[in-house]
Amino acid sequence: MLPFVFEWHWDLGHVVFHGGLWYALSILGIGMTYVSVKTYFDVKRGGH
Amino acid sequence: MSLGRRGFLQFCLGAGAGITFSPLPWKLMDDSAIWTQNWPWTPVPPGGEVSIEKTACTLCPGGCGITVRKVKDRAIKIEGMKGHPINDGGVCLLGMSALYKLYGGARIKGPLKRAGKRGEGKWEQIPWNAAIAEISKELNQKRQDGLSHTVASMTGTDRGTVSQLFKRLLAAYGSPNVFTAPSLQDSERLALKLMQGDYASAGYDLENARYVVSFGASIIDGWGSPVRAFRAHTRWAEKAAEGAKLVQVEACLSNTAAKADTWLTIKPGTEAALALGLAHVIIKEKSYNKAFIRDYCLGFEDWQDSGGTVHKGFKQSVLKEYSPDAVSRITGVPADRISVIAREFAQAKGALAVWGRGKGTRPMAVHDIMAIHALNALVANINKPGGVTVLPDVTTVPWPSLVQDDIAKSGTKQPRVDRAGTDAFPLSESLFDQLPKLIKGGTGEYPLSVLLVHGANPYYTEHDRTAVAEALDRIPFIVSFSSRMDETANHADLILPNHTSLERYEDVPTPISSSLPVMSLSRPVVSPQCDTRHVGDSLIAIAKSLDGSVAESFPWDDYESLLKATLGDKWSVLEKEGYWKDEGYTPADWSQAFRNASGKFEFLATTLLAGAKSAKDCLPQYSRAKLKGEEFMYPLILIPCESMRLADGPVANSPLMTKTVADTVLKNDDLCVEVNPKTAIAHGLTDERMALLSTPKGKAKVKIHLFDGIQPGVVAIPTGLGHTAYDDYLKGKGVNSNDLIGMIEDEASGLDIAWGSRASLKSI
Amino acid sequence: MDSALIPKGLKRCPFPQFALWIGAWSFIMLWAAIAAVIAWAYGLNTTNLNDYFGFGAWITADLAIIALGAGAFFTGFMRYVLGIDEFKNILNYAVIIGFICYSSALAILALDIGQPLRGWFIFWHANVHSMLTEVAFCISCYFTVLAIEYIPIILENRQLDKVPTLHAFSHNLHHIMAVFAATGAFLSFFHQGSLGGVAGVLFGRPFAFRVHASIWPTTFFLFIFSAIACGPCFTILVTRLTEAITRKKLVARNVILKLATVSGWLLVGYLSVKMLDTLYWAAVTLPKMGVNFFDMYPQAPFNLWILIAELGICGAIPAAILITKKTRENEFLLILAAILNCTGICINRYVMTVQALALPVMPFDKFYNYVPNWIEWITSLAPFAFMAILLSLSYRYLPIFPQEKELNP
Amino acid sequence: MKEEHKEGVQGHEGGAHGHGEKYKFGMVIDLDKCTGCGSCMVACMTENNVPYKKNETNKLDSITWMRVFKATNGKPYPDTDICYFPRPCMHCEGEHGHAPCVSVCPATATDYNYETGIVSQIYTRCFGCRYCMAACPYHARYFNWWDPVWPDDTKESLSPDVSPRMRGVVEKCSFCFHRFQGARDKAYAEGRREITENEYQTACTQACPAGAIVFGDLNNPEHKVHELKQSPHAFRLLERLGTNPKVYYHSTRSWVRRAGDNYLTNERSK
Repeated sequence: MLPFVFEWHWDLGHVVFHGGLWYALSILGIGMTYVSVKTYFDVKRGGH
Repeated sequence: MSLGRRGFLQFCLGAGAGITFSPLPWKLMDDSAIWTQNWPWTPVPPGGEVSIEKTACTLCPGGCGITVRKVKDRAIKIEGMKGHPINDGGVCLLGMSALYKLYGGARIKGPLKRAGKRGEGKWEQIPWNAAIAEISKELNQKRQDGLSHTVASMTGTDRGTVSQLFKRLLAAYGSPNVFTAPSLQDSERLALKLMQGDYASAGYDLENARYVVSFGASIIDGWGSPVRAFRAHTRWAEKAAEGAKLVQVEACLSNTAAKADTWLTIKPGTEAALALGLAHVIIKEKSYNKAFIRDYCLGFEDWQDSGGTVHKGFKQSVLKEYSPDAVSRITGVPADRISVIAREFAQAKGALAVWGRGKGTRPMAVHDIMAIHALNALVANINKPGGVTVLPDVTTVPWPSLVQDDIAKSGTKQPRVDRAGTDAFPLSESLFDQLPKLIKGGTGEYPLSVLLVHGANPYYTEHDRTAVAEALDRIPFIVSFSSRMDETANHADLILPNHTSLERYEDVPTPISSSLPVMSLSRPVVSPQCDTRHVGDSLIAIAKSLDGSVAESFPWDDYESLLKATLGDKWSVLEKEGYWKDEGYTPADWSQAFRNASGKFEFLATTLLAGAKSAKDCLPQYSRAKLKGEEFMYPLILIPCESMRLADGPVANSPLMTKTVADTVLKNDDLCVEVNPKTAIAHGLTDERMALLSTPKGKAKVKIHLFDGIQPGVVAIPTGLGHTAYDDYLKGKGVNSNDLIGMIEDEASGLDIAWGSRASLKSI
Repeated sequence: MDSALIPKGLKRCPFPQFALWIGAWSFIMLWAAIAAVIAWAYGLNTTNLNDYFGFGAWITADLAIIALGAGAFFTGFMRYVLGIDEFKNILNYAVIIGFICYSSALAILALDIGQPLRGWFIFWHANVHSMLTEVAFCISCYFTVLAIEYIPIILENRQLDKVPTLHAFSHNLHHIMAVFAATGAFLSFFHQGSLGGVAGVLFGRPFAFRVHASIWPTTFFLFIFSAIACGPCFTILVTRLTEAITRKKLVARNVILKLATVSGWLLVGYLSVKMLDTLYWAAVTLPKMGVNFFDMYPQAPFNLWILIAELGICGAIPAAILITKKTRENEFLLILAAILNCTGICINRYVMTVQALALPVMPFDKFYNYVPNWIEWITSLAPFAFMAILLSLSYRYLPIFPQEKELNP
Repeated sequence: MKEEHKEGVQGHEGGAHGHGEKYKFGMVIDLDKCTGCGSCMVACMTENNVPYKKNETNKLDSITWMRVFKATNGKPYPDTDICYFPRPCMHCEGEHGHAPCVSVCPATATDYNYETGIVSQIYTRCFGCRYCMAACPYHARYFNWWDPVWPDDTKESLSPDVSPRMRGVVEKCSFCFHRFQGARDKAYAEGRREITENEYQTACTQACPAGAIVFGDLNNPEHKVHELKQSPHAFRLLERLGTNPKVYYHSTRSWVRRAGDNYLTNERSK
């Protein structure tokens, strides 16, 4: 999966596959980060 | 400050998150995966310097040259020796199994003395000198008691220096009772003695034969020298376009029958009748070799005895009794097919008639062989390329003459306990199969007191095994030289374990059925793995420990020096090449070939005339075998079915060999017998279901395997299974076919010529 | 005893009764756990799998569970992407069911591989050309989505909701849930499809092999289609079963019926495509390989009846019931149709894996049969116990049915 | 992850697509010569450290890289005929190396080597999903259901050239790839870039007492297989599936040739 594996070589399949995979993972990651950060500020603003 | 619940929870969450995002889980995951790749219980074979050693295989009489690949001092692979005249690089699965015999289970690791009851498997380990002392005490005692003749030996073969050593030991000691395991060679030698005057086995120039009629010989199922036979078959396949043909005469579709150009299905046991039927057609159509018959044969035409009575010769007897129609009635082979095959046989160049049912290890009726061999004589394919010849042996340096004191002299003069060579069976040399009858029946002969067994496993390999076991159990002292715990070793009183085939020297004489004199040398390729001793060394040590003049006949220090001395100038060639062959050998001319008193090929066995009831008995003929049991009780015919994948002789299967056995032969511990679907319908049998197989000799639970390639009414039982000894990889698997097949005695030779039995199958 | 945790205003059974109920299911879980430990410790020789049936009960269970769990993503898809608002009333439950299905599937997958400790090699050494790799990635990602979707449901617990951080977190998650749901749907389409692809690409297996549309065999699309056709039915079944056990109305009838209608029409669509695919396979694909259609259905249990059961009894019949208003509104027929629908898809997953392998391809090869042993059975059935436990816990402590109060005055 | 490639790595030299197809190793098995003796199976198992169990009669969990199948013509006595099909791994080329098993392996544990045409198996990478076994119509792939056990001192006879496999992974015939490596190393050491026909032969080929198996470079006109595969009596197993196997069979009997593939009821075989 990662380019340092010795039989690695690029082809179209990788582009499609990794494109889809990282697209999905990024959305999940960005979404969760957004929620966490926003929660942090919300709570802070809510005043404790 | 005390840690509150909230604080604790926070701590735990923090710790959890910390660990999760630390490298630790990843490291653990990686480590565990690496661990699975290096599980300590999965062996890692150590490397080292690789060497290739030349030796010869001694596991069957095939005599193949092999090479052993070694890594440091470990033998790791057996391969065929390139350029060897017998196998030229090929190797069979039994040959490759020598590694298992070397390292595997059931090895006897040192001398053993029986501790429990016979066959119980309880042993006491004793040192070698004690073991030798044990046996010499026993033997000296018998000599003192004047019972030296009650000591017997049994070897797997009578060829080669080791079996000659046994013979010599008994001769020097004072006993005539040297037995060899019964084999096709016993009857073959008799037939060739009668017809050609040579007490020798047959050699076939298979490679150059172009029209082979095999009377039940499973040429590619392990017959003769198996790898050589395979290679010959391959030659035929390659020459098929030029008309090379194989005709297989057999009741079931063996691998040989399947590969043959013609499969002649025949009623089991009637092969000789078919041979005579073919002879009938050849004679009637006068297509036999007239010059050969006229100049070099005896007994073909009618003849007159000294009393003036005219007797029928082979010609008239065959013409009268074996017309295709008559033979068709006996054999079930259509008459027109008999004529066709006979014509093809007579016209072919290199037409060869071959005998020896299955692997050709069991004796046959002498008259059957004579009938088949008569075909070779009709086409004069004797001592010719593509023909039959006598097995040529390699000359060796004779041993110093035997020294016999009075005890030895009088002992060896006693009649043999099996009556071989006596008036009962004047021409036979060894009739082990007579023993059960004689020992049990107590027919006035003396009982045996000691039996030395080497290279044979009579507790497993003999027909009517229960009777054999009973008879052998009466011998008070049995010594086994086996290197593995086989059935016979298991019943022995003392075991002096031999080195395995890869740990010892041994001469390998011309392989069975070879037409070229070849000698190979089996050599120790690894040092002995256990506390074992070469059987030759054991025999020399025993001889030297015996009273009287016995030791004088054994001037050698050890077996190796004996072998060197015996092989003479061939030793250096054998050491270098692994084999020696007589390049310039050609079989003798017809004028020299026949060593009968008449100097001719005898259709009429003159040797037999004196003792024969009628002159007819001296001609090749077919007589119906008397199978025990009533037809209504045992409506089926049981025949053994031999296969390369199952070793059924004194050397047993290795686990890898057994692994190749189909699940239609062995399923779990159940043995499958082959029956035709028609037989199944007639007898209410179902495929893959259990049934009770009964014969007059025994009963066994077997699994039914329906197979179209077997004659209706016939049941084929695989041989080579049903061991009660060895290790868990073999013991208790299947049924021993020898338990079910009783002995049939050949009147001419006294040999057991059973090829099957009456039987019944009932679904259970 | 645990009343502080139970959502306000909802009635739940006494704790001992609940404990007994959970205990009973835990017993099955324990049993399955023992089976799993045996399989892991001693290897797969403890199962009845073999070289001819490398895929057996476990893969069938996996594929079936994932198909049945498709209700989660598809309901989410309909709610958030298509904006069909009624489904918010069943979405929570659908998500939890989906979560259970996917976690069970992952657990069974971990059992089914010979070297579980190396299972992650599928990610590390991924072969992107393998359908199974696609499956692994999509399932793992989608499982993450399901977990994210499950979090706010958990955080709605009375006690947890009191924590301001968690409350805020939950609120914010809700806010962008549509994004996650859409991503989840995208992932789900792919992994349902790639599961189909797993069978369809096997060009050495005439039974499974299907003609390819671009890089995907038709089974890729058929599996997506069949999953979304049966997923909602499974959600209906579980909901109705929950209602029966709790003796309460939890979801309004119109929601259920709407879901049934959607399921019915999807099933009609799926069946028509599936029929076309089967015809093409029988008339073109198989003959090219030298195989007669009827050779593919040689003997029980793999005779023509299995095809009739899959497409007829468990296909056409439930489809007809679900799309007809009158029959759909009959409670008995609705449940029957849902059961048949789910069964049909399970049969489909079974034949595409087990039958595909059972049929010998070499003409001289033999037909063998395979029956799972207890280890395979118990671990394949354990998801039901897991489902019972997790659904019970969720139902008891989380306000998962928005309509519960209004339906049970 | 260093350890992971310690052993069992096969066939990755020049592995990238499109690199020169140097060799295309394959076999021609003459079924008219094959006697069904099983020596090839034993030769293979000893060469490649294939383990054995006490009971190997369940052929569905018995590892035999080379397995000799028995086919019958289905006719009643006495027109019955049988033929043996020794079946190693076919090392399918598919279309451009798209072997049925290679493309499905999720962990790249099996690979098509474009230099030799050999389909490799990396035991230490395989995690035992058995998808490749599902993909192979020849049943050439075997799973290690058990830990391998060698009784008594039989471990002594294991070859260091082939690593014994742990439980839970798939294995199969490698065309004795370690022999190719050995031959190539020797050739390189002697300054040669090519290996000769005799230098690289599989264990089964070498052992076959009937000389029924011929092994060599299918692309090399000087190798025997090159000519043999062109015989009108040569065929391959299940050719119609498009697996493009590199093992050819030869038989003069038409029913045997027909038994090598599937045909519609009234279809004529090739």
